[in-house]
Amino acid sequence: MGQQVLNAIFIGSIYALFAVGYTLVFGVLDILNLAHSAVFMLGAAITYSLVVNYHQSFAVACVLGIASCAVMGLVIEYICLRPLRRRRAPPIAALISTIGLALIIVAAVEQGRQGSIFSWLWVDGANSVSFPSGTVPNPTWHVGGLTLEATKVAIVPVTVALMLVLGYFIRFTQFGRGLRAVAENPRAASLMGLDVDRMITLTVVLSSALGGAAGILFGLAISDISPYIGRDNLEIRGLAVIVLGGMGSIPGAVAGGYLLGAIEVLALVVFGSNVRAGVAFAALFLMLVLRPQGLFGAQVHERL
Amino acid sequence: MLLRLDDLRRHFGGVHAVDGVSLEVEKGSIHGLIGPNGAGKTTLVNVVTGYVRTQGGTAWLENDKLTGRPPHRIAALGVARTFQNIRLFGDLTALENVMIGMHTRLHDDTLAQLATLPIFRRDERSVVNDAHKLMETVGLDPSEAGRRPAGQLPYGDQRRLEIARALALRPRLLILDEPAAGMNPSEKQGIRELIERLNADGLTILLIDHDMRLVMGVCQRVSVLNFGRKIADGVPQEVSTDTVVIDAYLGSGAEKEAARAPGTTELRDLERARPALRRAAEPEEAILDVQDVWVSYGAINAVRGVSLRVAEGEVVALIGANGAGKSTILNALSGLVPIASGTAIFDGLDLINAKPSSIVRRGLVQVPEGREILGRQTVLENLELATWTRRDRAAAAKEIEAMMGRFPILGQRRGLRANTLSGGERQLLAIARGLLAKPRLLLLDEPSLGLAPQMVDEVFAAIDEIHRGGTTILLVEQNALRALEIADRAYVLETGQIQLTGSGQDLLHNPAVRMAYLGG
Amino acid sequence: MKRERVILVFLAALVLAACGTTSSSGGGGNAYAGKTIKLGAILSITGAGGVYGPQSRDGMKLAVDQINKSGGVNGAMIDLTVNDDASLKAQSAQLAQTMIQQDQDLALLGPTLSNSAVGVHPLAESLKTPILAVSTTGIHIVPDCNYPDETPCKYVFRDSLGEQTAIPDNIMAYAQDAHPKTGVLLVAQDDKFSSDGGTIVQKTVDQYGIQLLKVIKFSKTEADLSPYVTQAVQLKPDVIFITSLGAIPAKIMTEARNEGWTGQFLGGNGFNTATVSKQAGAAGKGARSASAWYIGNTFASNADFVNAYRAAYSKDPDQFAAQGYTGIKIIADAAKRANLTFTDLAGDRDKLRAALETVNIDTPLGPFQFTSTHDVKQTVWIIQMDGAGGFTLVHEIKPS
Amino acid sequence: MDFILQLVTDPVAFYQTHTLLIAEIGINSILASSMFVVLYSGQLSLAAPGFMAIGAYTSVLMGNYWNTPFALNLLVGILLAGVVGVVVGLPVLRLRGVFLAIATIGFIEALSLGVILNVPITGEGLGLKNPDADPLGGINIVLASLAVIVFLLWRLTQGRLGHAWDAIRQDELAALSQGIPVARYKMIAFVLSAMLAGYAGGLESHLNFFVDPTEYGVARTVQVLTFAVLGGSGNVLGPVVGALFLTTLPEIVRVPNFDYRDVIAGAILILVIIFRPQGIVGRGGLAIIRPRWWPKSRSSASAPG
Repeated sequence: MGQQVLNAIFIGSIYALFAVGYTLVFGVLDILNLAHSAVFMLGAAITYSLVVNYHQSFAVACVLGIASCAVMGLVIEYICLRPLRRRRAPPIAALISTIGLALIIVAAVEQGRQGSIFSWLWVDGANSVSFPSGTVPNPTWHVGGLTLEATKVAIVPVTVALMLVLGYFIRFTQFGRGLRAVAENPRAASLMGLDVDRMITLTVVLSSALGGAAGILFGLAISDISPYIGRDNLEIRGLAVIVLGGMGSIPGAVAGGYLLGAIEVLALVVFGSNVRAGVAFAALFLMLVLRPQGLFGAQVHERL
Repeated sequence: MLLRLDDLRRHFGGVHAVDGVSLEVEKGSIHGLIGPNGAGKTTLVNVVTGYVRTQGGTAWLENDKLTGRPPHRIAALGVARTFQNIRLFGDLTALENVMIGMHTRLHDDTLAQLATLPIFRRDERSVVNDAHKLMETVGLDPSEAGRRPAGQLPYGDQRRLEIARALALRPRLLILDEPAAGMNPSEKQGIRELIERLNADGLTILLIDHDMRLVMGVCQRVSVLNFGRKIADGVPQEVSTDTVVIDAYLGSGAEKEAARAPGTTELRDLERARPALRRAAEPEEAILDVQDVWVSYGAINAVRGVSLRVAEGEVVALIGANGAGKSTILNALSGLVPIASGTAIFDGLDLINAKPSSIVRRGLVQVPEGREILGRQTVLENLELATWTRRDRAAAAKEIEAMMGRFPILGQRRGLRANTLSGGERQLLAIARGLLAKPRLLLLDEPSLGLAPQMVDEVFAAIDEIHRGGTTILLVEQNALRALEIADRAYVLETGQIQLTGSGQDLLHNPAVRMAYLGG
Repeated sequence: MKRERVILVFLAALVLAACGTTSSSGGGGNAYAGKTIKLGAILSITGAGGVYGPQSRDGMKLAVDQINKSGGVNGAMIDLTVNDDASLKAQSAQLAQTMIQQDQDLALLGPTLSNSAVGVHPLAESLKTPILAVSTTGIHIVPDCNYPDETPCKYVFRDSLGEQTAIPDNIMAYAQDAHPKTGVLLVAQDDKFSSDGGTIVQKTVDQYGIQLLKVIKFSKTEADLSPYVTQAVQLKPDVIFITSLGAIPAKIMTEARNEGWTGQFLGGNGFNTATVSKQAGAAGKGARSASAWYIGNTFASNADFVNAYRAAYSKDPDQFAAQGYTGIKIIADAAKRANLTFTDLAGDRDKLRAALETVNIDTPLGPFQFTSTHDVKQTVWIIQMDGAGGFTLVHEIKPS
Repeated sequence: MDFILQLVTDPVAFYQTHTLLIAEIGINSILASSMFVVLYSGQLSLAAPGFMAIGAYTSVLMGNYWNTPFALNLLVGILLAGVVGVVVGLPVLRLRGVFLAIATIGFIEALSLGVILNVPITGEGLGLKNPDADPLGGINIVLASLAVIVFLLWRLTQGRLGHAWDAIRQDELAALSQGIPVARYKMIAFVLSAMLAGYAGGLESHLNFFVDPTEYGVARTVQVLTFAVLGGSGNVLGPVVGALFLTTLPEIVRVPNFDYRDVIAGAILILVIIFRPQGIVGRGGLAIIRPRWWPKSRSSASAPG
């Protein structure tokens, strides 16, 4: 049981990390950036390539990996989002453009094998790989029947720290205020001298960088890096998390992450493994029906 | 009695929006409902029409109990309403909007449609005819306006269209929530005539509006709300002279507003009241120089070749009917809507290619229409955002304090979320925010829109003070009289073009202007 | 384009056939010379199946090159078209139709994934076109390709070792070595491949006296498998059966070892790629599976293949490359003996399928024959991960 | 490339040798129109695959166990989908926008992972074989029913109900003020969409020998949503065009030994949506023939002045 609690916390952290990026963009733009899962994967993939194929130190690889995800954030903004904003497209249009980009990113990694035009990016094709042991020291302790693996244990403080920093950033810094202003009313914000486009760009870049970081941590702790980790394993759960927590709310995303982790493990322990996933989604369903605004979302009622 | 409200109650959290209101609306009458912003008028309407559940008391439409019924049932019972902030089906054509209004009257044609039987065609034809008639009753041209998407109609027409849509229900009671908001006197005159005509055909109307001339002019009875309670109820004369009402709502300047009707000596007093010296001619050196600017929304040219100049230290008013393009000009200057052609230079900055943010940095600041404040953030945060461009935070903080001194009400509310403020307070916040951006030229868009008379006085006092503080002001205002009173010069805009220009005085005197915009 | 080429070939064939008939003394001559044997492969190059498709393709292309360089099939060149079904069963079936009806391929290979195969094979059967499965290992592939309809499919063959053989052999071998008492089965319930394997494990274990303590089902989309592994480990089984493929086996092994479990991993074809062994690393050491092919085999037909493959692609082949390569060799052999007419496609397809039943050649997989049910009849190699991304041979089980 | 070439040079042969592809286009179009119904009534419901699964499993199971005629199986599947639609609709329909979307995703995942994979009769993870399938013969019924469905939906949008949906989509509160029973009409749309999806599912199961439990998940729902959005959901034809475009796209960009189809497909997706944000087919039908005064988009339709 104790081990299961730990498992819940670990996976919860991963969910939270992944979801924060989502929720950040949604909070500001009311847009679901479906390329986020691809960026998440890209962060892990690039870092792996740098370590294994380009023989960089893990630290360097991380920095470069996150940096390239930030750049990918720029791509998302300039190719998928801004043109649609300019054309005053309905938010749902951005769904399509980001799906398109995700398709491209995943395909690029998936087709990255020896002799292909993407071999510089990735050489293991659709295969799943893991960081060679020793990439980072990964001692494992056994305490009172519990297994504590360094890379997993580390995720928790990292997550919490990141969230606190981000929370402070949004709540108290000038930039954070600007962000919230843009989130609430871009028109009014621009009339107060805020450069809305710049704000949005920064948001998407920040969110993508976070996504990349999450991907790296995932690759380390779960020892599974493949073109599909974002899309297959986290995309939908990420959505579930930000809804559970309340769309656009960062503490919400964190709480939602841990909540989903708990629900899933609880479902496993109580109902048995084979219905676990089903139960988790049923819980999500109920959660929405009972409290549509999510844990931290504010009740929204229209003014007539 | 057509409508009978019996001790209705509704509170949101601690706020008693409607606190035991009872009133009766005579069948076939026009009943006015007035009160300061946030007095609970709209909430009351929402309770009656079922949008907000009542927490006590009952509402009767003749023998039908309204309370406890869902909105669409109440509508089907014959209670039609319009909305304070227009809610049309923007993508649908005006005609389609009206046709949807007839929903409850049409028999279900689904099967006929599926089988494509000719029945529905006959049906459709009659529906379309009805819709045409309704649009004509409210003074819209079905063949022209009918084909355009409701969202692209001029503001005034949208208000009329909403009324037509409501009429499509064949209602027993029509509730109009600020139908004349943001209209100039001549348009208001039109609405007034429309209301009277509908009433003459036997329709009972509950009218909510801030315009005393309208309310006092058309209503047989008037009820006054304040803090969710009814503080007065009677024929217009009694109410308008009721001291409680005057203190709570009308305020000092308002009796003249209320009394100002054709043939009063008001204007002459006014001239005596102010110094005769005015600069009329367009200034040589202008801080803002706009030449032959065109702006278009999709297919419509909202602004067609406008040229205007504003010199340092002036107050310049832009007046004109709604849809004349006043706000569009301001938004174009602020860089929110693209300028199709022409030149617009502010203090050497080419406004056509500049980003909104850099325009603000240069000192051209707009206080937008519709109080675009950030409701989810506190008053203080709103003000802090206004100092966004500043490097020196400490100095900014000082100025914010100063600003709160200048508008004490904001000081008291500093910790509150902005969306808890009343309409007037929001407007003051918007203005304060504008000022904190260190404007060299302040664009004010409809500062008195939807405000109770008392508030209007306060806001204009503030504007006057700002001007005396040396800030140049470009003012867009549907309350043309108030605007001209404080303006050095004014431009009269019609359908996107400048028709007249001159000193505030000249325009006050100009019979054409008075006819069109001063309702006298 | 393709169509026109087909028509040309067709006309040419007619002319030649005419000549053949006129010159009675010709004694048949060589109807193959200068002809083209059109083969089509449906493989998953993109999508989840992309783990296997590309290897199969490399193996096939290698075989085609070798055959065509060494004079082709009685002088006829093999023209292989590989089409990617994006791991989608719908695209797979559509491709099958167009390749059979439009491209007029003589025979098909593939598809890569089982859940595509169950759609494609019955289709090929109904269109009377031989199709050879080169990577599908599930149940009901052959002979009852249209299960639950029991009638055996005449046109469907398989050269990939079915889990039905592999898993029981693997369990049997380990049972004889170590006599395990208890086991836990981990199966990805939303993955046909894994579920097939799971069913087989459940059917097999008790005949070797292994008690299945628990069947733990999970979704292949699970990010973190720890909770399941924890559950499994806490039962302290002697054996953990893993029937999944892709990243899952390695993730389970790593986690289980981390949690201090020291028992034996037994699996199926999902283990048989170097990537899995590499991803599992030390945690995978000793994990056993029954493989259709072992890279270390030194008999000529394998050694040559491995060398040729390394030369061509400068990387090691894997089981799927070997099976793809073998697939082409098998069809070539059958085509050689089928004395095709190149004029009547339907007839040729029938001849080819008949010839396929009697294939008997040496392949990288070992001496190769089809069983009466068109399944592979070959030696099974029990291999185990060496903990360093490779495999070592433990047993070899000759076909009964 | 061969693909296009043959389509123009030899359409007959093309049709004969691509019946499976064309049939799939038809199925996807029906799915897309089921998505259209909910979108048109202002509900971002992603439940379609769930109802597909119900339709598919019902009809195949009935066929396998009771050997009942296909038509009957289809019908039962549709009805069952409708019933489930009501049950699911009651709680979720008060949700708006993305919240409804996620709730419906919760539904389909719970259905496929929680139920289908754990009820023995469905064959669980092994999937369900349908030996009676008729891949090559199924196309006619598909195309016929597609035509009928599109026509009926078009009629529906012309009538009282359609206008009400139109109103609800644009402003529920205003619709209420006109006496439109919003809740009931949303429910009608939801159930109708469910039945269409169930029908598509039943048909599809008849075209392939195998019902794959993993095909009724989120990936499918995203695909269907893409059909509707890319095609344009303001007009009945939009989603159908979207389905046609996206289903053929992989074949159009198919080049032998070219492994980067998804890269191209993704790029095309982005380009199309950027240049036609409202979808390939605008609200008033094909955008090319759209009258000048027609609204460009909801947001741009703001009152000047």
